[in-house]
Amino acid sequence: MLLTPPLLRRSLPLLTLLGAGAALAQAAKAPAFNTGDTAWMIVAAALVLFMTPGLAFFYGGLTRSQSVLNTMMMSFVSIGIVLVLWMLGGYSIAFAPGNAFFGNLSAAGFNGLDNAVNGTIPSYVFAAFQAMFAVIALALISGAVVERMRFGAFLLFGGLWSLLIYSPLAHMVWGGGWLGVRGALDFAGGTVIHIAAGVSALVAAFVLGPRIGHGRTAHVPHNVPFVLLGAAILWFGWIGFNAGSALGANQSAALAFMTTCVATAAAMLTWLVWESVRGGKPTAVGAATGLVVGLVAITPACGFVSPWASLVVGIAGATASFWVVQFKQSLRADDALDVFACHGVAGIVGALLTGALAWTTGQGKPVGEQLLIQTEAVLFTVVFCGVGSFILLKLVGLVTALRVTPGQEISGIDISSHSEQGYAESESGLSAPVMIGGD
Amino acid sequence: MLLTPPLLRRSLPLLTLLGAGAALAQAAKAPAFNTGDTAWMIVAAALVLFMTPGLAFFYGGLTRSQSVLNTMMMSFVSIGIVLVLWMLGGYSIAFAPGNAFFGNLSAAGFNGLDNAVNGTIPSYVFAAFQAMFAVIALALISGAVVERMRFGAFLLFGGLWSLLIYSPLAHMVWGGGWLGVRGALDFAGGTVIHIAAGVSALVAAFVLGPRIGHGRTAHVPHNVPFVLLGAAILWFGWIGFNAGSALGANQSAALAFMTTCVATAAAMLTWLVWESVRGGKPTAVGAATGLVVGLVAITPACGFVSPWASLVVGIAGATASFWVVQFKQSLRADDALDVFACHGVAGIVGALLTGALAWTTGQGKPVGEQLLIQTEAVLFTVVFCGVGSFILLKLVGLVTALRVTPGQEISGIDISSHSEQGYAESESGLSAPVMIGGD
Amino acid sequence: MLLTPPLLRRSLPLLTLLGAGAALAQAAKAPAFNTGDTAWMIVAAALVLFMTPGLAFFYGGLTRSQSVLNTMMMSFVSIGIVLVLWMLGGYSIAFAPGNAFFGNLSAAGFNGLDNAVNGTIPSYVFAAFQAMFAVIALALISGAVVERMRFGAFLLFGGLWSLLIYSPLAHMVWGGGWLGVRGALDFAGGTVIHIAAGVSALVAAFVLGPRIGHGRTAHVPHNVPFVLLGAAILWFGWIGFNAGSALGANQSAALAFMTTCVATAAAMLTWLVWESVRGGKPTAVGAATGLVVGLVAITPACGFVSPWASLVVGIAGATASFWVVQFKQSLRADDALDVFACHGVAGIVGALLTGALAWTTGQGKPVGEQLLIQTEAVLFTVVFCGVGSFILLKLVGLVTALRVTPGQEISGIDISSHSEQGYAESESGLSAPVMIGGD
Amino acid sequence: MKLITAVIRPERVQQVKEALFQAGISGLTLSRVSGHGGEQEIIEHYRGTRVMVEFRDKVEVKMAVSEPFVDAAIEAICKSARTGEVGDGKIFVQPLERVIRIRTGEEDNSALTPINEKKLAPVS
Amino acid sequence: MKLITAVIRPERVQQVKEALFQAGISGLTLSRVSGHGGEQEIIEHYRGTRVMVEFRDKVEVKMAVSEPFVDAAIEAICKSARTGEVGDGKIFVQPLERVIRIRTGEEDNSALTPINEKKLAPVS
Amino acid sequence: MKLITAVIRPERVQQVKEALFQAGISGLTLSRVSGHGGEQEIIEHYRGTRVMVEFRDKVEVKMAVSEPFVDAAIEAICKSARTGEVGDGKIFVQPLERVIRIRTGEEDNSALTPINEKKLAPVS
Ligand SMILES: Nc1ncnc2c1ncn2[C@@H]1O[C@H](COP(=O)(O)OP(=O)(O)O)[C@@H](O)[C@H]1O
Ligand SMILES: Nc1ncnc2c1ncn2[C@@H]1O[C@H](COP(=O)(O)OP(=O)(O)O)[C@@H](O)[C@H]1O
Ligand SMILES: Nc1ncnc2c1ncn2[C@@H]1O[C@H](COP(=O)(O)OP(=O)(O)O)[C@@H](O)[C@H]1O
Repeated sequence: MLLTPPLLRRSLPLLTLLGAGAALAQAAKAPAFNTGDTAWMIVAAALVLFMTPGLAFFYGGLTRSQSVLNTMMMSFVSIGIVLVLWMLGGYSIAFAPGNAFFGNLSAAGFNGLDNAVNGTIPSYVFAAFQAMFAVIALALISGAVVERMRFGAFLLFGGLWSLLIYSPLAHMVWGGGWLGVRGALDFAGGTVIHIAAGVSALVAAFVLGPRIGHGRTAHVPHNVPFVLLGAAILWFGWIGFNAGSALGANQSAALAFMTTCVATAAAMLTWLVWESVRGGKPTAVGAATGLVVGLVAITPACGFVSPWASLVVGIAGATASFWVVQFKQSLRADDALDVFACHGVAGIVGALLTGALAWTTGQGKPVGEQLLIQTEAVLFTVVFCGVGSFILLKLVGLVTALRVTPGQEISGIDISSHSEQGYAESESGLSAPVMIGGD
Repeated sequence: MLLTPPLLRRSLPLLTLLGAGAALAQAAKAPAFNTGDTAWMIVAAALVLFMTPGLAFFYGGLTRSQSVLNTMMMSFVSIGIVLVLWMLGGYSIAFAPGNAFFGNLSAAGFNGLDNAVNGTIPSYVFAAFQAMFAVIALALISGAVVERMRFGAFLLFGGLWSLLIYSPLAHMVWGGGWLGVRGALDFAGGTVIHIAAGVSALVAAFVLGPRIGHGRTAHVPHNVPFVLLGAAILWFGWIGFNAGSALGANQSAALAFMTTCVATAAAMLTWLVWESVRGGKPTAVGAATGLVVGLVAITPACGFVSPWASLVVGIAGATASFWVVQFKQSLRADDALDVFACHGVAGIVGALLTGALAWTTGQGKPVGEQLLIQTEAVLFTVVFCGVGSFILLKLVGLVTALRVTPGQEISGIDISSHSEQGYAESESGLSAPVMIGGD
Repeated sequence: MLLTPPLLRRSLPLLTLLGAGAALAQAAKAPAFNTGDTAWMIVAAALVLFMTPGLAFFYGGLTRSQSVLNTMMMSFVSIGIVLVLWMLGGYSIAFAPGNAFFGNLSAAGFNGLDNAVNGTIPSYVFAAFQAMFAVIALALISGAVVERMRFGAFLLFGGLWSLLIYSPLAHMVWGGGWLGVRGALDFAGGTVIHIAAGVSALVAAFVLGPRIGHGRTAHVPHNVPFVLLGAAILWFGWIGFNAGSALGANQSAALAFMTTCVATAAAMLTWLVWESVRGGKPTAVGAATGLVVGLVAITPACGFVSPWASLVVGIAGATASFWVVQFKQSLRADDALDVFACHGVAGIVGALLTGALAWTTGQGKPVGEQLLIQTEAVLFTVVFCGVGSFILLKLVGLVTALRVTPGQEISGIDISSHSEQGYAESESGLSAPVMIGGD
Repeated sequence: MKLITAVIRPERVQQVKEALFQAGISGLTLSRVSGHGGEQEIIEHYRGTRVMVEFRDKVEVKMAVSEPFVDAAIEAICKSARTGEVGDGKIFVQPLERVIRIRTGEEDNSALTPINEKKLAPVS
Repeated sequence: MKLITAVIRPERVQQVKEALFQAGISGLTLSRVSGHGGEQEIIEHYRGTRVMVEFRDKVEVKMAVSEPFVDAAIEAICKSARTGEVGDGKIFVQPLERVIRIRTGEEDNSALTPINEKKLAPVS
Repeated sequence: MKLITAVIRPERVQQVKEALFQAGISGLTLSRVSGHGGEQEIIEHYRGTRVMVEFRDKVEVKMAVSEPFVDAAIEAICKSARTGEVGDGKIFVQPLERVIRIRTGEEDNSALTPINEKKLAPVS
């Protein structure tokens, strides 16, 4: 059985926050397998799995129609490649015992998880839940490189990034590594997922270079309802992401659920208000962006702050992201779908506010000290992921070209990278395709 | 801890319906925190949250493409505004102790819910679950005013409606108010949500006036697959809505789940049969409408009637709605997406049939008496919401114009209210947008 | 109470697989109602319900735009018709006591399920969970007959198929019939659902004849994002399908969840690799197809094999399906959306590999013997469903024409069968529809 | 014979069609086009980017008519498509040498008279 | 030179294209149009509203040809697009004064002969 | 007056539009078309079926101009639309007998000058 202390770290909130009567009594003895917790955690893992296709639609709707499939495929293939790598080694690097930076390979192939229990839930459920976090972290990055990155290069980079950057970082924060030991608070992955992905995305956009015509031609979302659909699926799945990070159906999950709802609603409204204030109109893309930003900002804080504090987190996160987006033209990198502005910036704001507001539920160290630790964790993550992603991309660039050719980019990456188009006119129509073989 | 009797009212079915052996024994003592119930209720709340974006697609697909974003935005912004207001005061008005009509503000800001338990689940989960009902009630109304209501006016009206109409009504039925005390049966919100929204929608359509060209030009759904997607998400989420209203993973939830499935299936088939009988064809919009109508009709009844009775409820609800839709042209109001015919009418049929059929599971008072109480509840709701909404709309109309200008309406409300369009041709295409600033 | 041994058959894995400490102790005594298991199973049933609309999008995106509604409607109406029939008799035929081939009608109308418990969950939840399997089995078949089958004929065939083929087969495998008694392993329905649907689909395609122009004109997916959306919903729902088949929130569910994720990811990658190897590009339709095929292949095996073995199942299933698809042109039948190649073939591979790999978790009989039993079950299913569907279709063909007219087929089945179109140009546009009456 | 091509506002298609019918012209071919002329551009906003749409949706109506119908057609279009605001569109008249009805092979004027299947009436 | 414009049924595009190729014409420009002529309207139903679609999907095929090809083109289109039902469409022939190939600046007849990149063959 | 119809690559619409403006031509009507000429086909793959797309997306730009503008227009289009690769498109020039501005009823040359509402400037 793999029930070693590091694996329990993520369930700590459970122990400290548990509520009334009976529940407390139960928590006092060693945690035992519990069907209610297991039921919730299977569902939570399924919800997080569903987030990545949601992201595919959020991103896919924002690109032009000739690139929609490539954009979506980067999310879908992230599920494929990360799940397999997670089994082969990623899980072990993140959660097996090891040193301060990464775990050893003793749990490779999910060795030792069979019939084991982690806290109150089966170890397989824990491993699957964590797998979904690894999946979406990679998928998030893809938003920065849409319409121009070679699919093979993304696959190679993605696999390496997941094993060499994501898994070690997860180990450092949740798997028994130094950041967790230092006391950095990250309830559901603000640092590990959002700051990491946001910074890596910015670096990737920088290394790849801007899209052709960037800054002159406008890139207009081809299907805003898809953006809204994606945002809705993300919110729905994020309940699993945040409340599931309590690792059980307990008071901590209940708090995380509530703060997630409040912060997200507040962030959506905040974004719309800023748009109106700036002389524009409240937009649908703005509502979708605002709500996703709110989800990002509350992620590290959700189990640590009160509902009132979550209101603050949502408003602050949305405000920060909004203004970074407004001035993104001055950034040298063409972060096409604003991954850095949405996930990086809101993630950093959320991580810092977690430190500043954890007192509202009586958790964490004294505010000053906790804030210092949070800042340290943020800075470390920015540097680690920034430098790491830069090196990986340069390495991948040695093996294969990172970008498609300009011609392929102009006519849309879907045809050149996937030999297919997102939408077909009716077959009897103009661009009537002619069959040339059963392949 | 906020565990006062009124808050328990909604969990009453739990106590009366509990099944075999062990479960009964457990129910005998005071209910304690239970992970299984909590697991189910977190998921149920998430499912109900997911319904509102589902509604956005159901409604959005039914409008023309130039209004799709405004239609969807009214649902999305309902999530934002109601969740925030629910925290600030809506929850307290609905569920805090108070008089027969509304609760006091003792639970404003979710005061006192931290670590508290409501029945067998954390109070935060109860509050969040109820929040989602408040959200969708408002979003439902938006279907009547699409393509012409100013976005700001909708926001203002929506906020007031939620606080001054929805929350008091919820208090009267579930929060310890007079309707609940009288013994009105409403398992999952047929009265509180569907009749209330349906009637308010009709009033709003009347106050706003018809769309330009209503009755002459046809308004054809621009994307029927979106309608089906929305209907599917609604059904999926409605499992949480109905079975979740048992407030636990118990026999009552099981019954509600089963009756929800049977009634909805029957209603879908009924609608298709009526379409065929009337000389037309069974349509996809009809299937989607029929299933939603079935969900509405079974909502008040789902935990109170047997599967056989639910078949009756589904067939009756769909039949009533179908015929009201056929004669809607003779209504003076342009209830664009048939909110009244679908939610109001089916809600009323469901509420009355709940009274007539609760004996099938041995619940409720004697049929005659129960029917009387149900009728009373229906009539009160119709008058309360009808008059209340009328007054609110007139008040809002004093502050701001309710409608966009005719020119804006003809060219589509999306451009004028949100400065964006739902679908863009490829950027290299005809309507190639030109960037004019990083704004 | 209906708690007879046959009904427990599907919960057997629960008893044999239960994990650590406390859980085992609990399993030792007779299973009692458990809220955690109930919570999970309600959600699992809801997830499986959501799969069928997912299938509607998976299939709908693959057809041409003039047939999208008919394609989707066949899935939606399957929900309607099967749920009602399941209550009237299907459930009883499948799960009531009876002989080796079908159950008697003692549980018709869900007689006896009220307040009853099946294993650790309410009987209604069990019946609803199983209902969703019956629904999707029929919906799967529709993929083979798209763009040409009369809607009424599909309804009639579907109702008969569900009662006379699906329910008996479910009885034979899970309801106490001879295949289950022989020891055939089918964790979540590889035989009962996927092989049955795949073979019936092939027969239906054969009986109906090919689409006009099949083999000459190309049928290109009209909306690939819909295909991806459908695939994503299918995967999400399949968690309920596979892990739910453990009938509780236990170690068996945890294992099934994990193997489902690993096999599906591996199958998606496998399909993309084969596409690339064959000189093409990795496509989005390929990714969607690969992941669905992986889900199919792991279905019978998911609770019986280790994660390593699930990797093998995913790769083998995708490989087999891929190559059958490549040579489908040589099949005489026009199985339009490759139901046989995806569900039939992958289902057979999965069923056989279940026999070959069940030892990896120490379940099943000795490999050779188990393989023989699996082969027998597969062969029986192929013959039973093949011959049965053929007879049913011929019978239906006596009552009503099976196909629409060639003219209707060419101009798209949506207009002729449903009097509506999937997508409308803006009303002020070219094909401006003119209202001719309130019906 | 002349080929008349009119570029009009999409919201006026219905009126133009009816006016043409009254003038005795019922053979038409329409297509969606995008026009650029004197109209003001539309501004859209997407996440911090301000975008200008220079082309407006228009509908092109094309009809082949014999000489006596040319003026009637132009007048019908002008009356039914005019709003008085910039952007009402243009009418172009071009020479047309031959017209062939594919179904019968008939040429020229006899190719221009439509043979009706049975028709339905809209609500008025 | 003439500009030939044919309005045909969408399901006949493939046949017309092949017939034109055999007649030696391979430079074409197509567009989706909506036609109104003698055909019956389509009725659709949406939740209690009966709706009539008066315009039918058609495809417009436009080709510039030099004089000797005019009759061949017309014949090819008529043969390949004819079903005999109302709604088969029309062919219009207009005078064409100049043609310029943008790539080279070549004018008139020499602008009409396509220069082929390598081509693929369909299954037959 | 002439009616100039140019078939161009979609990615060149912006450049062509600007070149035409500089040549003093600002009344345009565009439509999406599909072209077939000398270009190679695109191959797509869908689940074991190889498919060939023979037609390429093009944009048709139509403008009515008075005689003095014809050559300027042709030159502007040729310069701005040329890439040198097969598929750059063609320009067709046809006679135009009458032009009517629907809004005012003005005819011919006076119908061709656009009256501007206020305009916005793109970023350069
Ligand atoms: N010279 C032209 N050639 C072709 N189309 C034109 C020309 N001038 C205008 N158009 C078309 O007519 C439409 C309306 O023209 P515009 O100048 O905006 O308004 P108005 O005709 O009322 O002055 C334009 O959108 C364009 O489609
Ligand atoms: N006078 C016309 N001018 C332009 N297009 C026409 C004209 N008459 C017919 N058409 C086009 O030809 C199509 C077929 O014409 P229709 O009268 O329906 O059938 P048929 O040519 O077989 O008699 C119409 O849908 C329309 O697009
Ligand atoms: N004879 C023609 N009639 C009408 N359109 C033509 C003709 N020839 C070419 N075109 C159009 O011009 C486009 C480009 O022609 P193509 O022969 O491919 O290239 P190029 O003009 O560079 O030789 C085609 O896609 C088609 O739309």
